[in-house]
Amino acid sequence: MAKKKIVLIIKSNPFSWKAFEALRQAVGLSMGHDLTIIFMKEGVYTLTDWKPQMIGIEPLDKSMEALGMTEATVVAEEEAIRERGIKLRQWPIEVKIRPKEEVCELVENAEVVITW
Amino acid sequence: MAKKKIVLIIKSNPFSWKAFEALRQAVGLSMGHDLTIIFMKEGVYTLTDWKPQMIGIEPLDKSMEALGMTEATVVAEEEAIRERGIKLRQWPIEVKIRPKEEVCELVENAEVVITW
Amino acid sequence: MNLLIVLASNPYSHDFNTAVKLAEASINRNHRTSIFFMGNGIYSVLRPEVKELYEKGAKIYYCAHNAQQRKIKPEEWAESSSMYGLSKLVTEADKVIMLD
Amino acid sequence: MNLLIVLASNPYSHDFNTAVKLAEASINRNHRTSIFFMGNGIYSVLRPEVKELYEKGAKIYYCAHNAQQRKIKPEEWAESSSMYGLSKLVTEADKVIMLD
Amino acid sequence: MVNNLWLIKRPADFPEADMLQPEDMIILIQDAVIRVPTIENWVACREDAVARNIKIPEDKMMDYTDIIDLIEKANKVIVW
Amino acid sequence: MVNNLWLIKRPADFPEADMLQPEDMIILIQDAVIRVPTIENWVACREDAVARNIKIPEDKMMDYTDIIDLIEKANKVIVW
Repeated sequence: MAKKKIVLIIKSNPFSWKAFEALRQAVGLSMGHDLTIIFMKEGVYTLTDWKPQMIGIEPLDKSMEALGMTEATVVAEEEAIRERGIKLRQWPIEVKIRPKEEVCELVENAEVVITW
Repeated sequence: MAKKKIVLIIKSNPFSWKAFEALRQAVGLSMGHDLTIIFMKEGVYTLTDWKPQMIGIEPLDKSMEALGMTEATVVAEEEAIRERGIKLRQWPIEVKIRPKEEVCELVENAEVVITW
Repeated sequence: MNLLIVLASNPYSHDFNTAVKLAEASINRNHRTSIFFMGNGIYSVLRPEVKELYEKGAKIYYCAHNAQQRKIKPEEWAESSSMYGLSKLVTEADKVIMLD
Repeated sequence: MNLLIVLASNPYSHDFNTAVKLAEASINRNHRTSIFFMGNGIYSVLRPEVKELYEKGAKIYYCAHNAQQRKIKPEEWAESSSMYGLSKLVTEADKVIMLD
Repeated sequence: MVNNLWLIKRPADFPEADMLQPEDMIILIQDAVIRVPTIENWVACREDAVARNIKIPEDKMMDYTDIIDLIEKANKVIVW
Repeated sequence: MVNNLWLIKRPADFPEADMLQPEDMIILIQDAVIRVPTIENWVACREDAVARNIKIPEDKMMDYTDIIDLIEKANKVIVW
């Protein structure tokens, strides 16, 4: 069966196991689908230089590395980053900063939307 | 050892298993302690005529009945009820409506405070 | 339709109730209905409501990695799967409902 | 002091991390340290961090009713208790920290 | 015809206006039924509203079967 | 001497002013470290702040051992 255009949104609960599970799921979905991962709202904190292991959470690096080897696209909402005054760290995959308007378009054009 | 003055506060997550567990805990604590249960903030919804079983949660009646047979006091914050425009149902134990000021005093005078 | 519900939510949560009620209604409309349990959702695979859904015709899958990590042993009617397995289920599904 | 931590929170939550770190620090200061697991907190009694706390000297209790309801079988070093048992632990405790 | 079907779980936690298309529809479920929105195109899950003793106009309530029928007809489902 | 020791878990979710006594103290833990309060008598859990990459003045940070020492000295602990 055909590939699907999937948008996976991480919008809540930064610094938790949710981020870890969401990215593990993203790696799985990137196999066989046209996947875009969007970080918005509180979710943009996921992309900062935080230390999951200090609070008992597995690091995200392995999933991010795996995503870097796929066709998946990673997008962060420009407004969400600006409002929170935060700085993103370097990840093993390019993070594209896009305005809210483009994020909305990506959601509208997706066939499947998964939110975390 | 001596009885303690315990205040158990239910302030969040109405309509969930938390309310059920909190009241089950309250029944246990009422044996051996001087217990006051305070409903405030969103927690006051717990005292309305809701139907836990419709959303897969065990009813609270058994715990409320058990509390009615103990010396425990049940207090609901007047302001929290007024702000939400809600009506409390009849429970097997008297619910005392008290202004915020008195609620604060109860918290201040407690030896142990448990929040839900 | 072919409906896929993915449950990653905490045990004894509103999402569990929503998942069960939606799955029931979907089965009653004769839709192909699957539930995939992952993350903290794995604990809910032990609940009797899930077995009932299976008996009514729902397909039950779970992430074996999460089950092992959380020391949960689902019964044999639940199908051991993975994130790759989930990806294939998404391919087949007409609608996906993600609860977490 | 005699410190009692009550954990009723979801598994894999911030509260679990807070409970473990506070208990560790409390043990290191030679305080009598107990953790009581109830409600959704019962799932966390299976985590290896809890066994380590037990081995360092913490007392581990759990609500038997919640464990049975959630089909969780704690290891034998964890002590089966009840809400009445919790009430007695509160009597003995100098400080109670409720996490849910 | 429904374009995107939004399942809203928390009170007053709506997707921003830019995300909603004219043909989209909102279903309030779980605790979202506590606060009724000011926008037009919404309905509420009947069981979630009745269980919480929240009064909602009869024509704004939907059974799970109705919701499943909407899910079938929608372009896609987004849980918020 | 600390009267009540408040452990605050969520950003900007503080007990109302009427509840705080002059000798009370607030410790920000978990996600509460994300938003620093405007009131005076607060500190933050060091690990929770550093793990989240939140910059907090050194004299406002406390290790778990410091927190346990405060818990010992406080009249009672209230988790909010």
